[in-house]
Amino acid sequence: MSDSVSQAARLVVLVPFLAAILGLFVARRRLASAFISSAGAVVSLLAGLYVLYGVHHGTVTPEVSTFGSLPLGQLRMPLHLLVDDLSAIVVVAVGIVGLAVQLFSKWYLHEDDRYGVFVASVSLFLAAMLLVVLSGDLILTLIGWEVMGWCSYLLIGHNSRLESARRAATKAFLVTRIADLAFVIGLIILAAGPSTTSIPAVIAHWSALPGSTLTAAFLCLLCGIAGKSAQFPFHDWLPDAMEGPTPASALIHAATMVAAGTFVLARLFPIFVLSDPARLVLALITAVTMVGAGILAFGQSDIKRLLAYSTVSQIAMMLSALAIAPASVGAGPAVLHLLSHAMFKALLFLAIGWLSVLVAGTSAVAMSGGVRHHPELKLPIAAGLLALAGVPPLVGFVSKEYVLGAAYDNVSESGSLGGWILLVALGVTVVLTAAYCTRAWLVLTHLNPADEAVRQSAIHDSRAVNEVSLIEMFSDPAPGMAGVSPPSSAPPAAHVGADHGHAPIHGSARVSVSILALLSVVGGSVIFTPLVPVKPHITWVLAAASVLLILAAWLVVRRMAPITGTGDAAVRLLGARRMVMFDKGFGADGVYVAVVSPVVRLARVVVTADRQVIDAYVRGTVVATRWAGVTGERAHTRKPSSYLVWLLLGVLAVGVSGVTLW
Amino acid sequence: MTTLDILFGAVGLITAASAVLAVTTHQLVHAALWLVVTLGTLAGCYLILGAELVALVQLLVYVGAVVVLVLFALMLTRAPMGRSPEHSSAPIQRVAAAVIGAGITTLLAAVLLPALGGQIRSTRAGDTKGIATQLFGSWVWPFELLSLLLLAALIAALAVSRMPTPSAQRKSA
Amino acid sequence: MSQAVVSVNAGMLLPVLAPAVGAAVVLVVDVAFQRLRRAHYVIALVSLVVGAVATLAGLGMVAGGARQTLCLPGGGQCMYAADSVASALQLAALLAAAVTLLLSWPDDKKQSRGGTAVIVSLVLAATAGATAVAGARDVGSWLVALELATLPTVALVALRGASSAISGAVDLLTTSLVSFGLLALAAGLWFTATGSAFLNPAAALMVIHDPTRRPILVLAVVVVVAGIGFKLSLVPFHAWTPEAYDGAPLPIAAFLAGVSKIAALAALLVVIRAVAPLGAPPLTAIAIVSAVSMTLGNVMALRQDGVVRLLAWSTVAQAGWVVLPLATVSSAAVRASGAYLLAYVLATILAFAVVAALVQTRGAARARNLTGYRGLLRDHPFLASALALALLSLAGLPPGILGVVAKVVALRPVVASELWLLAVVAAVNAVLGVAVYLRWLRAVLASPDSEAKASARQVPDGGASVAALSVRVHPATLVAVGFSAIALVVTSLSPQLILGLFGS
Amino acid sequence: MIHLWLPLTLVCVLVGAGSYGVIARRNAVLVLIGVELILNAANLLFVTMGSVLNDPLRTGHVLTLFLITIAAAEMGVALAVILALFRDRGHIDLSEPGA
Amino acid sequence: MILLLAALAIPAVTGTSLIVAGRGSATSAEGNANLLSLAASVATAALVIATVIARPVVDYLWLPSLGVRFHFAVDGISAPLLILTAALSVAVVVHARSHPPRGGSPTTFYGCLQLVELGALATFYARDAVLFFVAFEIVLIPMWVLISRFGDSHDLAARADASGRFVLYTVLGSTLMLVGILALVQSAGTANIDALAAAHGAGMARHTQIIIASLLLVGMGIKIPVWPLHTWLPPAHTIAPTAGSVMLAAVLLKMGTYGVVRLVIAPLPIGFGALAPVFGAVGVVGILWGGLACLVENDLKRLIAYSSVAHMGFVVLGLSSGTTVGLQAALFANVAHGVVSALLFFLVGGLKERWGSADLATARAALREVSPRLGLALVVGFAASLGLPGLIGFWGEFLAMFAAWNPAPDRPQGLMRVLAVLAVTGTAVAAGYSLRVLRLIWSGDRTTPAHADARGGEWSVLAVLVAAVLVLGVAPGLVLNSTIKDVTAITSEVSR
Repeated sequence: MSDSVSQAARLVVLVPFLAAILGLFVARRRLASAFISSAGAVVSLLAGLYVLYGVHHGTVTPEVSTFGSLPLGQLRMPLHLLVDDLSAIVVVAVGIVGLAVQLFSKWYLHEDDRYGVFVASVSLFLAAMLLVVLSGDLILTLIGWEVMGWCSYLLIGHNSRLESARRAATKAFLVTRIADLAFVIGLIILAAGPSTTSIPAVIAHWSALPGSTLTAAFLCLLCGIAGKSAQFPFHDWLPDAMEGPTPASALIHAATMVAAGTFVLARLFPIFVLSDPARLVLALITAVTMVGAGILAFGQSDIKRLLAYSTVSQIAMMLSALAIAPASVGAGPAVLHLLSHAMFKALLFLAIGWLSVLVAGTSAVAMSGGVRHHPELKLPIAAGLLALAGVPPLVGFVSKEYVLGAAYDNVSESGSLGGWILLVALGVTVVLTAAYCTRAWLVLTHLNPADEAVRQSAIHDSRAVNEVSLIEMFSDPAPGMAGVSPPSSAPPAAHVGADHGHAPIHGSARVSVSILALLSVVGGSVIFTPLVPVKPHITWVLAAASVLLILAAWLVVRRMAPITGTGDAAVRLLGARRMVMFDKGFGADGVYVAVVSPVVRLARVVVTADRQVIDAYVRGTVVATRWAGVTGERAHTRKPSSYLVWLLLGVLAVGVSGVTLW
Repeated sequence: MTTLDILFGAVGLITAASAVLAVTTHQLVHAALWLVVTLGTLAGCYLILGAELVALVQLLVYVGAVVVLVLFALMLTRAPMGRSPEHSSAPIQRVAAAVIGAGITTLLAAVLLPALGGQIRSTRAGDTKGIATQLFGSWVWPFELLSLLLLAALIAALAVSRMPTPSAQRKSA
Repeated sequence: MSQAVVSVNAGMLLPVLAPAVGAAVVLVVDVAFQRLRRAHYVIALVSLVVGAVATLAGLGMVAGGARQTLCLPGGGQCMYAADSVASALQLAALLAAAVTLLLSWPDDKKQSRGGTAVIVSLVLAATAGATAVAGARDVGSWLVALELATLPTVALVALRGASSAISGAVDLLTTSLVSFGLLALAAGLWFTATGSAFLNPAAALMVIHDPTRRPILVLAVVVVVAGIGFKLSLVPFHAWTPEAYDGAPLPIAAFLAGVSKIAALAALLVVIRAVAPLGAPPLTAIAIVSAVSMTLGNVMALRQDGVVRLLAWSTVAQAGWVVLPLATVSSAAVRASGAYLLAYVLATILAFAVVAALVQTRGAARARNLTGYRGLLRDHPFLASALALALLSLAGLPPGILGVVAKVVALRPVVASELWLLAVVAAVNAVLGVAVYLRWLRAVLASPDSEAKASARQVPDGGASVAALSVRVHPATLVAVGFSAIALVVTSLSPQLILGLFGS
Repeated sequence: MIHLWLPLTLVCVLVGAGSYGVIARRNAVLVLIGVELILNAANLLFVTMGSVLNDPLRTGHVLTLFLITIAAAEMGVALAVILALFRDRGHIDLSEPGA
Repeated sequence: MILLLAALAIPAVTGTSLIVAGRGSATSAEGNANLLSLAASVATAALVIATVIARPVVDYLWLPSLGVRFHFAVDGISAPLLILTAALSVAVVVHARSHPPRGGSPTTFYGCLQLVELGALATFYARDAVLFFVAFEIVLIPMWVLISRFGDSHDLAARADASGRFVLYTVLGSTLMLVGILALVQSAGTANIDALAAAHGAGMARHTQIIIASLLLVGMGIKIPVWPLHTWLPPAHTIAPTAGSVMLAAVLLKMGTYGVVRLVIAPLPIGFGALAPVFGAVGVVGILWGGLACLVENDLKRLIAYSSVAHMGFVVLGLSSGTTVGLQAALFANVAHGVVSALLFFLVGGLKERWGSADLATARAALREVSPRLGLALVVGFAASLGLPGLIGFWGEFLAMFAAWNPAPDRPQGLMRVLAVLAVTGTAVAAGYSLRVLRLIWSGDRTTPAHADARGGEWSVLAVLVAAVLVLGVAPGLVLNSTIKDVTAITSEVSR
């Protein structure tokens, strides 16, 4: 039993990895790569399910060896996997989403000449995420962590013919990488203490001696997590990442990379709870992020970017659960919300992507009334939005209640500052979430004798990638790098234009969407909750309060929504001019640029110094030698008598020095 | 203060003076003649030190041969009679020469005099026979080498003087 | 009155006697038969080879125990010792002289001036002087032999007759005369200090405890260094070197760079070994002279476009390397310095030989100028490879392993006595030296350009010689090149052949 | 009986004068005169020490004889070269740069 | 034993014969020369692998009067470098089939390549300090010829300058190293590297150790190259032909770090311990310096040269930490940089031939569009060079940083931790320039001017290197397990 579970755990990671490698070899052939990638996802999902089964019935050896430990003298690096109920369930969730994405993208990208490469990198991405989830070794975590970042670079920049996509990809990778610097240092600190990288050993070692070192380590980790999970102040890469094809967005932003931070913290929760300052910091970050992102989400003129900001806000919610959950409660709520978010957000992305193909655009204007025109999408989108808004009894409701419950417990037990802040922030977020869900729903279902002209004209300015390109700061004179990319550049996924006959949706894609929809509806209380280590208690007061808040938000937005135009409440509420600011995320990108430009200036200084200062010494020696030669030639007058002077002078000098210095 | 001291002092004074004159005078022939005086008085010094044979050879070889050679050289190179300052080099170089000369003198003196200057020694009566025995006994090897050296020098001098002049070469070439 | 006749062992003196007798025989033959020209060379080569063979007997010796002759009766001190160091230097001198003669082998076309007999006999005489000074252990034969090694070279340089030759000869002459005067003075000082005519530790050890006479001995040693410095062309006694090399005919320049350097170092080593047992502290004078010579020599060589002048300046630099180990007076230093000298002589003679060969094929104007060497690898791969090997050995870079090992040998004593500053100066000069020789090597490797040939033709002298070019290199020259090239290759493969000469 | 400082001082003076002459003269022959002075200083040193030291080999005197002979030989070659120089350039001024 | 001698003899004989006797004879034809040297390199590679397995020892007296022995052997530390050298020598010859040398006769070109291989192999085999120096010198002249004769033919002056810089700079380094070696041998009383390492500097005064160590470090630091002594590297790489750049970056630079491990860290623990903080500091400066320079450098080959400076900085940092982890990291990073820089220089060499220049400022067709194979190799190469986990570049860098964070007890911990943090930021800079390059030449919408994709010899070489990057990235134990034993012997601590 236990060996077979161990084998299965190894397969979970290994199979998608191999699928990626194989996929590269057959990248040219669509069917082969489609088969390989989907098969890889299926196998790894089945293996995950077996692991889950094994974890819950029967005995497993938690530590599963991989390719042996590394000989590093006093540092032990076992490179083990860690199989327990926590990792098992998340593996399954990731597997489901991954499979759905693989199936969906076969249809979505079916006219893309780089489909093979795309699915291969998706497989690699899955492998990396599963590695993070199953990792029992900080190094394996780091590997999966960074490989995911690289894959996100490849996926976001998949359509590398678009300047906007190139820029978004680079931005995403650089921002997360810079945040990861701290992450790496944090890992080093954690590992340096017990001089091992095995996570159980690390936890055992540090739980014995909490203190400032531990806090420092977690502050570093938090920085990295904030980067990967797009928390303030690193959040701005995520909306731009919508440049990637929608399946990629569904994968990256629903179940995997952005949620990885949550999982790592959940892994380390036993020692994380020991460091109150770190938790307070996390609480502040998440509070700011969830509210800010909620507001921004409401103001987005692009539905996909709305989902992006909502992701940011939801991730903040998961992390907040970790920031406040008392040790008694544990990481359960966060993980639960992770799972539910994985489901409904993947569902939403896929559905919106589907719709965007049909209406050839993701802007609110383009999508206005889309659901009316394509009723087959009505159910999934409704389910997704309701789950997102947290309407009972959908999965979103359950998980959010657990998060709220955690906050409530914290306040009622210890009443820490972070607890209070987050309780308030969560309340606000509930309202905001409901508000932008309602807005989106109204826009999508808006029925008015819409003049097609407006829509068609509006299709094309849906994207809002910011002006100054980071890379451009690196002063590369490559062409087509103009800050504002030419208006001709089409919206995401528009190269598979709907109007020019995109293939009708495949059954597989349809199935994947409906599975996700099913899970988001019933997943909450039926499937996930039993499998997650969490005390099943729902504070009915809180539940009722949140439901009331949701209702209120719904009513308000409903009132606000105009009858004419696209039925966009935000336009009425904020005005189109302000929405431009929202689309720019209040210029967070400018801050990044401001960070980068001095670095570039420094680089110029370095190059100048390299040529003008350091190398000057080298050239200087040459000059000196030549000068010495010239002087020497002048001294050699070729007059014998002057030679005699030297000779006797030399004798004198040698004699004196010899007699005195012997 | 022995008699030898007085004698040597007198002769040595002349030697030194004439040596200085030989290197300072402005007239070539005078220089040669002062050299003769120096060498001759040096022979006197040798006598006083009791080396008759050496003194004799000094007179024969040096005064007899070398100086004659020098004079011939002066004649053959059409040396101007009378004073001609251009035999001495530029003033700076002369100053340097003076400094260096003085320097070397003091260096030698500083090394030699403290060690031996104070001593007063008896000079052996030079026995020519002993010298001859040693010269052709113990010193036979360098003596033979010396003969080879003389031969080589002779040939060299002949060849160089018989060598066609560059102007002639230029014509031939 | 002691019995005065010394014991004579002619067999042991053969390395000196053979060339000396050879010189005499050549002269006699020349007087007897006017016509002969090559016979002189044959006789000379035979005598040199005989001498060389005779040296082998002394090579088995370790540095200490020497075969001695010309000893005073009653087991007294000896005037001649053929120990391993002396024999090694003698062997090198004789072989170098042989190569020189091969290079100056008379060519059918151009009438050799001054008669070959003169050149041959003078070369032999100078060689005899060199071998004699290596074995000399008393002041008298030391002085005479040294002068015997020097005086003929003046005439040899002058004999070419060109203005440059004469001015070179004058420079050499004046410098050598003054230096000899100083050497004589130094000998006098030695005699004064030790009261002994013998240049051996026994004499030196008598002084060591006498604080007043010790400075005299020291002065004697340093003046010897200065006086011989001219012959080794150490700065500041070097100034004659470029003039003389440039003025002299190529074989004679090779002779100056080979045999007379050996003679000079041999003479120096005789004195240094005499004072070595004093356990003397590092000789600052030598250290300074060596550092300055390296630096000036390399810096000047970098600016030369004439090949011979470049070699002349490189001689100056290498002389610095030769005396570098002597800064620490010790027997190890003596061996190191000797070994380095031999490596240098071998490489530089090969270089001269190649240049001589090229003079015959490419004309003096091109062969004496760096630009004339472009495309050599393409035209004459063999000559080019030989030259490259020689240059790399001089630079001390593989494949010139001999040069590398020589560098190691020379640096070892310096490092052993922790003269860090001197060592670093030497390292810097190694770099300069590489720059010097690679400058030449680059030309050799470069692809031939037509304009170089054209320019060679424009120079009138060059034009004349190009017109008079022999299609192929003279066989004697080829033999010289091949001989020294093979020697260099073999010693590069197993440097022990040279290091071993000096015992261990 | 003689005080050694006398001959030794003379030696020093001769050497000094010789080196002065070597440097301060431009006429080649005069330079030779300077060289002769240095040589004679060496001779005097040898003779002095030879006659005061009790040396069975008579080194001092013998070497003086050698040196005198060598000097003569040198002089011969030197004058030949100087004559060649004169024939080449028409003067024997050593402070003129060589060809 | 015979294996080892043959492994050295084959390149020696082939190289010299090609250079001296090659021209004019039948081998002068491009193809024959290539075939001959290909056969030679393959045979050598086989022999090298055989020696790595059989671990023979060659030892006899070479220069009795210097006590220099002709002593060669293989151990865990040198084994990976030997294999790397042999493999890359084969690779450059194969690559040259599709990119024949220009500028001189092919025989000279291949002969010099063989001699470079000989020098590198001899250096890694050598077990006698002085012999090590001699072997160290062997590579100089062939590499100089490669640069000065077969280099970039656009600017002859630059060619002369670059080759001259290379050879002079390196000679200075190696001569200082020689002084150090002689002093070491003198004061330790043996030239046997193993004996030196075993002695751990016993009986050597502290200041002596420091002097010797500083001489050696400066000497080898030029070869590595360490920060202020690096200015010979960019021009050399820019001018050198592809084969030259590859051997230079992938093999020659390693000789420096290898020498540091062999002749400084092992025999002079105290002296090195005293100098380690400075050494590590300049290493870190190199990391940042090189990375920043890459952010604005516009010549692709120059850029990779600067990135080499940065990567060797990690090696230096690992070495200076003085722990087993640090040494392991350094040795692994050594190999890693060998593979990655070889891959990148092969790529860039090919691109430069296609483009006519390596200038990033001119608009090119996006590799991803016109030549996916080159594009793939480029992506892998730069991902590895930014230290992406799971690729070969990661392990060395991460472990070096870890080692710097908790160094050996005699190191100043505070300083070393600061260095570690700075090194981490260096990885971000690496990400910056890697993505910059990818964005400039890999992705994009231009498809003109189109050029041929890699195929044949070029593609096979690239593919093998990419595979190596992946395999060693996933299974670093292959190298680490080979080195651990001797490394533990050096740091003399029990590896748990």
